[in-house]
Amino acid sequence: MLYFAWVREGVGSGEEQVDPPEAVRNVADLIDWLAQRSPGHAEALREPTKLRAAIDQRFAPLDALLGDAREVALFPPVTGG
Amino acid sequence: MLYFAWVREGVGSGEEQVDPPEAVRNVADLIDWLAQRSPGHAEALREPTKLRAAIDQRFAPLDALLGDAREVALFPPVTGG
Amino acid sequence: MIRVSVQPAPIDLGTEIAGVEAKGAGAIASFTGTVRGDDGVTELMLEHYPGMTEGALVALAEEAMVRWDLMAVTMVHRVGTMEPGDRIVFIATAAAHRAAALESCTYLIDRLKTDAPFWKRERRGDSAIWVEARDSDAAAGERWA
Amino acid sequence: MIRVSVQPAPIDLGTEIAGVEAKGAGAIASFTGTVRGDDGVTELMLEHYPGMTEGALVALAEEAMVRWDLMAVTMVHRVGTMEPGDRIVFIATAAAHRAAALESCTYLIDRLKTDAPFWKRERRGDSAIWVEARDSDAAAGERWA
Repeated sequence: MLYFAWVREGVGSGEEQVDPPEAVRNVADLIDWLAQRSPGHAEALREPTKLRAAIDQRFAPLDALLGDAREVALFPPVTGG
Repeated sequence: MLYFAWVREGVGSGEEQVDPPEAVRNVADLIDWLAQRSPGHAEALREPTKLRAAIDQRFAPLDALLGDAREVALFPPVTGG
Repeated sequence: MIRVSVQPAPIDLGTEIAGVEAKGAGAIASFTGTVRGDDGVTELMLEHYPGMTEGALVALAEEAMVRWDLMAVTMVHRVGTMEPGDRIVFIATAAAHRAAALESCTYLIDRLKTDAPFWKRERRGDSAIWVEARDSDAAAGERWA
Repeated sequence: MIRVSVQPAPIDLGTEIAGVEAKGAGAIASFTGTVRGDDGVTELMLEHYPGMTEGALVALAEEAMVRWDLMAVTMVHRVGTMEPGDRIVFIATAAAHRAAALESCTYLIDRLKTDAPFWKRERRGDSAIWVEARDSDAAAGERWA
């Protein structure tokens, strides 16, 4: 997992290795599952609709299946430029 | 009178003083009258629709009245930029 | 020719523009975004997603090259800490004719705002906040779909 | 702030852009037109109508400042003899937001093409011809009316 911006700050880390159970099939499932890891995770991941995700460095919606993804990132909507 | 680009080359000069008669009321009249001044004028001013004009440094159509204009310029359509 | 750079170093316009002009195009358009100094911001911090960012910018540049038949695209985005007046982003496009250069430059900054993983944090004195995404940026990005 | 220059000297982008950026705007757009090197032109000569040219450019800049609420407009046009690769024209606009900067920059180059008294003569080896105005330029200028 990779976290950016205020998600990273809330979780308390920009990167962690996780091994979710098979029931975690899509991004929304993953967010719910990660939220149980710590109070910081719970707070940062409390409102999934405010989060955006990337699977293997491509933007993905909350209902995107994880499949055999190697790198998943969670972050706020982007604000570059 | 001021002439630019191929009008200037045809007339053989970029500038001349003229004193047209009262019958010369608008730009088109002026072009016809100037065309009689020399073979160069006649050739350069042969097709008035290919010419553009400015009266006192503002673009003016062929039917624009000369009034008490002090500076009239004839030239081809502009091609800057 | 595509040049993409995500860099902590200041953006050198002279070098970047010369690179784009060197392709011999007749028309070059550019867009530069700077840290505005009129709303109390004392420092801007840009975070990004290394690896994905560069890939996203190259993908946008490739789309523009095809859509407008461009001769060159340069996209440079600064990351890290900046001050008011500093350049955040520079985009330049080169084409044979001006409409292609200007339209594609608009396209690239619109799409960069929604499709590249950057996040801005603004500091005003002692307080720092993460900038929120704007609906108007989403709308600007979508009109090119 | 409006800066207009009609000059035989080469256009120095560094100086011109720094002048526009200095106004503290968040968004700067620019357009640069160069002598194309791909159609056999060996030399380009730009003639203009001294006095009227500067007035026409200032009038266009003033219109754009009002229409888009700009912080700065710079319009520089070279005259005299140029070679392939040389910059003919440089236009830059500065605004708080990108759409204003980009749209007004497009407006200014479109209108300059039809409303400023410049004439181009292209030399290819021993022959020189006056460039003819293009219908597409007239159409581009009129869409802003």
